[in-house]
Amino acid sequence: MSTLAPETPETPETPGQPVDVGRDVQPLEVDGITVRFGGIVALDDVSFTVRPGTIHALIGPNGAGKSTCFNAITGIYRLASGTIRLGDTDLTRTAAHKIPALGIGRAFQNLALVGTSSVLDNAMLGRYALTKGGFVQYAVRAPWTMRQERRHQQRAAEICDFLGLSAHLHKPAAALSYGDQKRVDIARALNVEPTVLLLDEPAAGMNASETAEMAELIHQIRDELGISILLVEHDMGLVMGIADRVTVLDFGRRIADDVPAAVQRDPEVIRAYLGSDDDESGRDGNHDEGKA
Amino acid sequence: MSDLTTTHPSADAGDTPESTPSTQPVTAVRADAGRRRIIGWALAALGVLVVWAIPLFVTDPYLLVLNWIMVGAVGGMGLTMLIGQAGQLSLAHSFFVLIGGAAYAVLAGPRTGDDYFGLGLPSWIAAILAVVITGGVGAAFAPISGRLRGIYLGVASLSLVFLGYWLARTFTDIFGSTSSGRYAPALNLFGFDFGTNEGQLHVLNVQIGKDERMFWLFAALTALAYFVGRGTVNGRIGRGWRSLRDNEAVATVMGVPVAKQKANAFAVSSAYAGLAGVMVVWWYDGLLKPDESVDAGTYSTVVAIAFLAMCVIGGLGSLTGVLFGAALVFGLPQLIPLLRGESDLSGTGFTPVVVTNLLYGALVVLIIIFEPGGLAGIGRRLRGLVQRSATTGKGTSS
Amino acid sequence: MLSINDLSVRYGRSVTALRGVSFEVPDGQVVAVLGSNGAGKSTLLRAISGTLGLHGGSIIGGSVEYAGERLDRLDPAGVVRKKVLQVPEGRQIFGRMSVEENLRAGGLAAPASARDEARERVYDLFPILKERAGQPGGLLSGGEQQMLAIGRAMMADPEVLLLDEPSLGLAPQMINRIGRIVTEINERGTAVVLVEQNATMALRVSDLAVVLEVGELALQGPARELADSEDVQRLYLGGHAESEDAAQLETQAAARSARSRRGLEVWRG
Amino acid sequence: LVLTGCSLKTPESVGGGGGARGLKTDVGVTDDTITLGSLTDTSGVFKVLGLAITQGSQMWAQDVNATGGICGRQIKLVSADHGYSAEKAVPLYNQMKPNVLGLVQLLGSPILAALKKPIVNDKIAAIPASWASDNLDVPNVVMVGPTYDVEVINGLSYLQEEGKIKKGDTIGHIYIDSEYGKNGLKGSQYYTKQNGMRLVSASVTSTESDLTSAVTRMRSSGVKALVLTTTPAQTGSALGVASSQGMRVPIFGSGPSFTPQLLQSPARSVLLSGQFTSSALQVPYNYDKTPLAQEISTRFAKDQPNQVPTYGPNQGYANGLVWGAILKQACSDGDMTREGILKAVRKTSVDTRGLTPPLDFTQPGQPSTRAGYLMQPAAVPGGLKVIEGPAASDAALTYKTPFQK
Amino acid sequence: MDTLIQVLVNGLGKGAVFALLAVGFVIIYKATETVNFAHGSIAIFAGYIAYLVKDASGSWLLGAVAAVVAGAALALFIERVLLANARNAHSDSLAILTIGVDIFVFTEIVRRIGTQSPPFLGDPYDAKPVSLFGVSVARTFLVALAVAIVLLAIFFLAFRYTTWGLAMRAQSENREASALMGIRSWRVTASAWLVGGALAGIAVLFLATTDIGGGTGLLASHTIAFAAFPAAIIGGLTSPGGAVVGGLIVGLTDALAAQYVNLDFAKVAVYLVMLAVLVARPSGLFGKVEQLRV
Ligand SMILES: Nc1ncnc2c1ncn2[C@@H]1O[C@H](COP(=O)(O)OP(=O)(O)OP(=O)(O)O)[C@@H](O)[C@H]1O
Ligand SMILES: Nc1ncnc2c1ncn2[C@@H]1O[C@H](COP(=O)(O)OP(=O)(O)OP(=O)(O)O)[C@@H](O)[C@H]1O
Ligand SMILES: CC(C)C[C@H](N)C(=O)O
Ligand SMILES: [Mg+2]
Ligand SMILES: [Mg+2]
Repeated sequence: MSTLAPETPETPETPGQPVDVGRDVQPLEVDGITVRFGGIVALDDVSFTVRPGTIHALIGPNGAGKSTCFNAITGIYRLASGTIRLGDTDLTRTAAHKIPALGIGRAFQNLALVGTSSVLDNAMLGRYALTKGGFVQYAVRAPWTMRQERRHQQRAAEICDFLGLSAHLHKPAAALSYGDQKRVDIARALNVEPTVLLLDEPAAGMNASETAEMAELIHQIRDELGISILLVEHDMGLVMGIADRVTVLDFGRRIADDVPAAVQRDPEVIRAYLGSDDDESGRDGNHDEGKA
Repeated sequence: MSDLTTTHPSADAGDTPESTPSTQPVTAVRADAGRRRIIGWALAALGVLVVWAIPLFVTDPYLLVLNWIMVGAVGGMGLTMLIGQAGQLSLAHSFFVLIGGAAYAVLAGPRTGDDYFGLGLPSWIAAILAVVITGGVGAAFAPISGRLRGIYLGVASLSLVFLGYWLARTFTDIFGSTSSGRYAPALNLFGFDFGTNEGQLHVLNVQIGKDERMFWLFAALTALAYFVGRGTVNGRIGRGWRSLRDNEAVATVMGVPVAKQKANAFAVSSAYAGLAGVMVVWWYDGLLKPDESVDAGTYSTVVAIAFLAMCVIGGLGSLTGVLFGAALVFGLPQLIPLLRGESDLSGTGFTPVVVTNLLYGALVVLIIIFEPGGLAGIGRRLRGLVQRSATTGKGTSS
Repeated sequence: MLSINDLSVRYGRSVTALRGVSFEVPDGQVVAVLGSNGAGKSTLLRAISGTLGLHGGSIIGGSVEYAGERLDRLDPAGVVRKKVLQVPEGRQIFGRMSVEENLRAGGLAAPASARDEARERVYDLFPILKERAGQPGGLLSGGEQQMLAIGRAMMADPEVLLLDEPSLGLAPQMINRIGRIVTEINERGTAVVLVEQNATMALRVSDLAVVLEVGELALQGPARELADSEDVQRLYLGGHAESEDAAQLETQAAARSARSRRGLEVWRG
Repeated sequence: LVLTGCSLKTPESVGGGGGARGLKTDVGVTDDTITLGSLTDTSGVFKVLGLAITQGSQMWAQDVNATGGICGRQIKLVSADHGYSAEKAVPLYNQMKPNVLGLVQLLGSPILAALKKPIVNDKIAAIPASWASDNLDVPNVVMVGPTYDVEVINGLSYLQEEGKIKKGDTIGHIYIDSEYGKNGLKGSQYYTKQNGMRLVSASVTSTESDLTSAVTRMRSSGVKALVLTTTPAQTGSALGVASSQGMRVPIFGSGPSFTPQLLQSPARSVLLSGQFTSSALQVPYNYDKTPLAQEISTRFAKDQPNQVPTYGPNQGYANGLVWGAILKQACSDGDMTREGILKAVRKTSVDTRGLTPPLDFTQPGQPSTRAGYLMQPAAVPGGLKVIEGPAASDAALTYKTPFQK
Repeated sequence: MDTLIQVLVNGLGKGAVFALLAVGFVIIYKATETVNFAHGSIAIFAGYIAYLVKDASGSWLLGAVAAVVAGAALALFIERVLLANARNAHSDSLAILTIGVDIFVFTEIVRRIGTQSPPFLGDPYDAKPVSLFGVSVARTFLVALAVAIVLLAIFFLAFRYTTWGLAMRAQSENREASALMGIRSWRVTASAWLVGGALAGIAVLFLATTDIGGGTGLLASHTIAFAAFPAAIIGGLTSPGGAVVGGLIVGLTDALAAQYVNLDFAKVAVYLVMLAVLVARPSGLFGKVEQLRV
């Protein structure tokens, strides 16, 4: 991805205009969800909707409940109340391991790869729900399982290539640098062939130019696959640059839900999150505010 | 591109153009896949030849040792998958070996015996069913094993060995008496009896008696176990196991039904142990005899730990490694007494068994110190060495 | 004064991660270390704190001296006793121990008398940690874990603090606070070596800065000067240089990389 | 094929069918040597016994060879140590098999169990170092001395004769749940039933070394005498517990339940108090009424000054004498093949020169003798003194062993 | 009633010895995450040295001191010389390493004892019953109980009022981070092994008796030490206090089941109790269930 290529520049699509690639992408509706851990209310009656084909950012201070929200959507945490729907399907009534098959793919905040397995194998894990066959079929190597493996590995390789990982395909994931491991994680999420992709701080630990690249990548995923993306990120340059809509959480409560420009100006958001006292936030892209 | 550069590709974006992959078609197939396949087939062919030839050259006592190693290897493969791939520590393997043996003895055992319960099924059906039944028993433990992790699971599963020990001496009509055991027939495959020295089957002037037949049978079963294991580990199921081993939440998010696959792994591992159990019975000429004590004997805690040692020494999760592990853990203690001659009668002497145990203990320590990843690591390193020397060779020659 | 003299580091047998790096951290000053992923920033800190060995690395040349003593000859605990303390990359909190216990572990090297006060200071800076005091560290959110990692280091009251990407995963507002905390720590007389991807913040709070490129020292000088240098602006300050030009540059770079990437089509079974 | 010639394997060495003097031989017998094997334990839990028996047999071989051998052939003994592990014993047996005519010692119940089918198939005669009457079903098992059940019957008869137990009493029996213990239990079951006594029994596993709970159980059942078919370690524990719980009843332990090493343990005083009686199939170490035993003891003390003396060498020597008698029989039958040996067994009676009671192997399914020596621990080398015997009780004579025809 | 008292005393006494072993086992596990399969061997080694010293000096007390020193020394050797040199090994591998040590040490000691009577080490109390509430009970159990109570109390005070416990947990969880806290990891692990070994050395003074070890004296201690596993697990590996409770539960279960059910069943009973505990509390009575998050 660091290379120069054919001189046919195609301008990226402008945000907010999802491309129709003929996919049946359903809206993801988070409706009044509450999550508690003992005394901690990690999410308190939070609602928002990720419209099909949009990039929807979920931001908020540390510990606001963003990752918890992802955990709720993917069925890892039980809700105290509220519902999460993907189109007509109630995700809260669906067994957690059946959720990816409905089209929810997720990349994690902390790297959670199988370090000893190859990059390709890690990516293939994303295709678990798309493939079939149990112990017996694989044990006897039923021909269809072998064909299935080949077909899906091909696709997994394409996705890895898309993320610039093709040189690492057969290396153990742990041997990759932090940034590349984050890309493998995203590749795995894409391999779920999601209609809604959840990304938890994809640009953490990346420098300015890498972050810009990540922004581009997210854009391209949305444009080319036509899917929705729910993005958690602290890099405001990235968020404000590519999000179609932004939901802001603070202490588990939703304090804003609007287009980026409006959110950026929301005094509550500035107070709770962006920081108003000075601008040491560096590359967070708060272009509006000059240096204090 | 060399692996050695410390530069992150994006560090100098736009400054130093690198060779672009975009002209080549994307493929999941390794560049050296063709060569690997050829080497694989060549090795397999060589393996078949070697296996075919071994009984013609190796004498009975050593064949028996090899057979015993294969018993260990088959059981060990199951355990190494369970621990190394699915992340569930089990010290119950010797229990499942016992269950496999007992199931076989009951299913294949004569219906007429007064002392022992038998169903008189054809031996090959009995063997298959025994494996399936043992897998089922493993699955039945899943509700407990699924709740536990790590050492807690390990010691909890150890209780199965105690349970098995108690069951065996309580239900002697199934397991045979602890003193004389019970007998089950050898495998008889469409009239070919694997347990007989009769008949004049000769290959290259060597009479193919029961030990030779058993060697081929065991080699075939080991190959089968390996084949099945590879298919499982390399495919979808193995991928699911590895993911739940490393992080159950991640596995769930990727669509792996965690509880089910954990149970599945336990069942598969138990089924392997079950097959090993059937092989134990065959190895003992059809004898199934429960142990006299829980910490010494064929199905004891010592063996449960030995299976674990085998897997770790081989490299946890490695199906090939466990072969070496089995050779060391099951083979060495049988081999050394065969090599050393007369006993020392002083009572404090270094008899073959003493030497064996000392050597075995020391070897285990040394292997872990010098090859903490197990013997599979040595193999990997050797392969790396070969590859590196191949590439450097290429580099200098060009 | 902490001085790094002609330091070279290798991982395993072949990966040389640092080559002949030399610079000094005067007492009571903040030195920013910049560099892209894999440049060797973390390696540098590990070499100072003596933890290279735990990563399979070793110093193959040069030395690290602090107050006239060779740190590279000490084990990590020995370095800590010299009051040189590192906050490692990737948080590395004790996940199974409670927040409170994590902090206590951080204070093990400090005099017992100072511990209570230090803890109160940490709780002041990060009130959320006080709320979560009894919770296992591993259950904190990513940012909270980062705060805990920093707070834990503050418990030891060091003379030299080595911070490896303290802003990772922190909200913008919290990044501001980290900047302030660095300054505050520094004002108490502690020298700080600050490794940061967030160069804007780093350069502002530091007195001096060094830039590592692929294991070698590329630039070195007063932070203000470096901040104005064109190279640094382009590479590390990203679009945040005050010029419109730079922002455009960035977009172009992104567009370029997008072109080089093959597209991805929808999977149709 | 090229390989044909170089196969390493030759079928079992079949000694020429009709050797000198028209003697039929097969495996393990050449014109000048007869090879016998012993599969024993010289490093595991039964090493004390295994070592001693092996050494006794070797003395026998030396003596025989010094006087010209048997059937004009020298006796060669080969032995292998299996450390009381069946897994190790099986390959060792297979290694030994092509070279030996028979086994002068086969120690260990699990090993006997694992090898019983092979020795039957290979037509090998073997003297086991275990005495369960359940193994008398095949002629291959040549058992020297009374079986465990018979031994216990003799012991209980003695106690009754001495007036220590009587009709209506409760007898306790602690046994290892193994061939050894269970066969002993058959004896006490028989005896108590015949004599109107009640039996309470408790099984222990062979590696259990603390019998506290079993003894406590016996005590609370009010037993009047206690029978032990246990390991020596367990005997030590049982005696210790009995004394610490103030239990003063007579205790009878089968032969294998005692070893002189116990006299160095804290159980010494109980052992020497006369509360404990044991029995054995052979005379004790250095027995003054058997010159041969004294000679064996002298040689043993010289050869192995560091070993604790036991009656084991006597037993090993007696095993040798039995094999000697069988070989002589086979020799005179003109058939020293393995099959010939099995036939010869059934024609053999042996006088072991005072080491054991006279032995008679002609009765299929029956022990070679029903008489034993009753002994008590004593502070002498070997740790035992004979108090009665060799004698067979009436009850023992009328008892029908499992495979008795 | 007499029987019950006896059973209870026996169970508690044995349980106390198990507790000594289990606490050592847990300490080692906490410090190094290593399942020490060589715990029995450490005990038997300590006992053997004690026997040699006792024999040579004629003094039981010297022997007892030697047992403690020897147990600590062997444990230290295992940690410093063997485990420390296998630094990159996973804790599973280290556990297997201890199996190797166990086999080696046990084999060698059994070989050395040869055909001699296995040593007994309980001279002052072994086979010397006392009368308690009119019931004759073995003195060994009472002494063991008393010694265990005193030692474990000292141990707990040390654990609670020093930073040792904290340092131990920190370094077992993350070696790099704890090194950066100034914790000298090797000191912590070495001290844990040292204490574990010393406790095993004390335990063997009770194991190698006729009252507990039975007739094989010292040789039995290896097998009996196995009971430290369920004891430690029942307590939950995180707390030494749990190990004490676990030890007592194992001792009592064993004694009661052997007495009132069946001797065969007693061994299984211990494990069944453990299973029941684990089903209800997957990390033992006092252990915390490890929570994970992503
Ligand atoms: N499993 C859990 N048990 C207890 N508390 C938890 C758990 N998961 C999260 N929390 C708490 O809930 C709150 C929200 O956590 P969450 O991880 O969702 O934050 P976040 O918004 O993702 O923050 P960050 O930006 O720092 O990652 C935090 O205070 C955290 O401590
Ligand atoms: N444990 C290790 N073993 C082998 N190589 C390593 C190891 N750690 C780092 N490296 C290599 O050393 C080089 C420098 O790595 P280092 O972690 O110091 O980079 P960094 O500047 O901290 O980067 P980042 O911004 O990603 O944290 C990289 O090429 C990396 O691949
Ligand atoms: C000497 C005997 C007690 C041996 C016993 N038959 C066994 O091998 O188990
Ligand atoms: Mg988060
Ligand atoms: Mg770094």
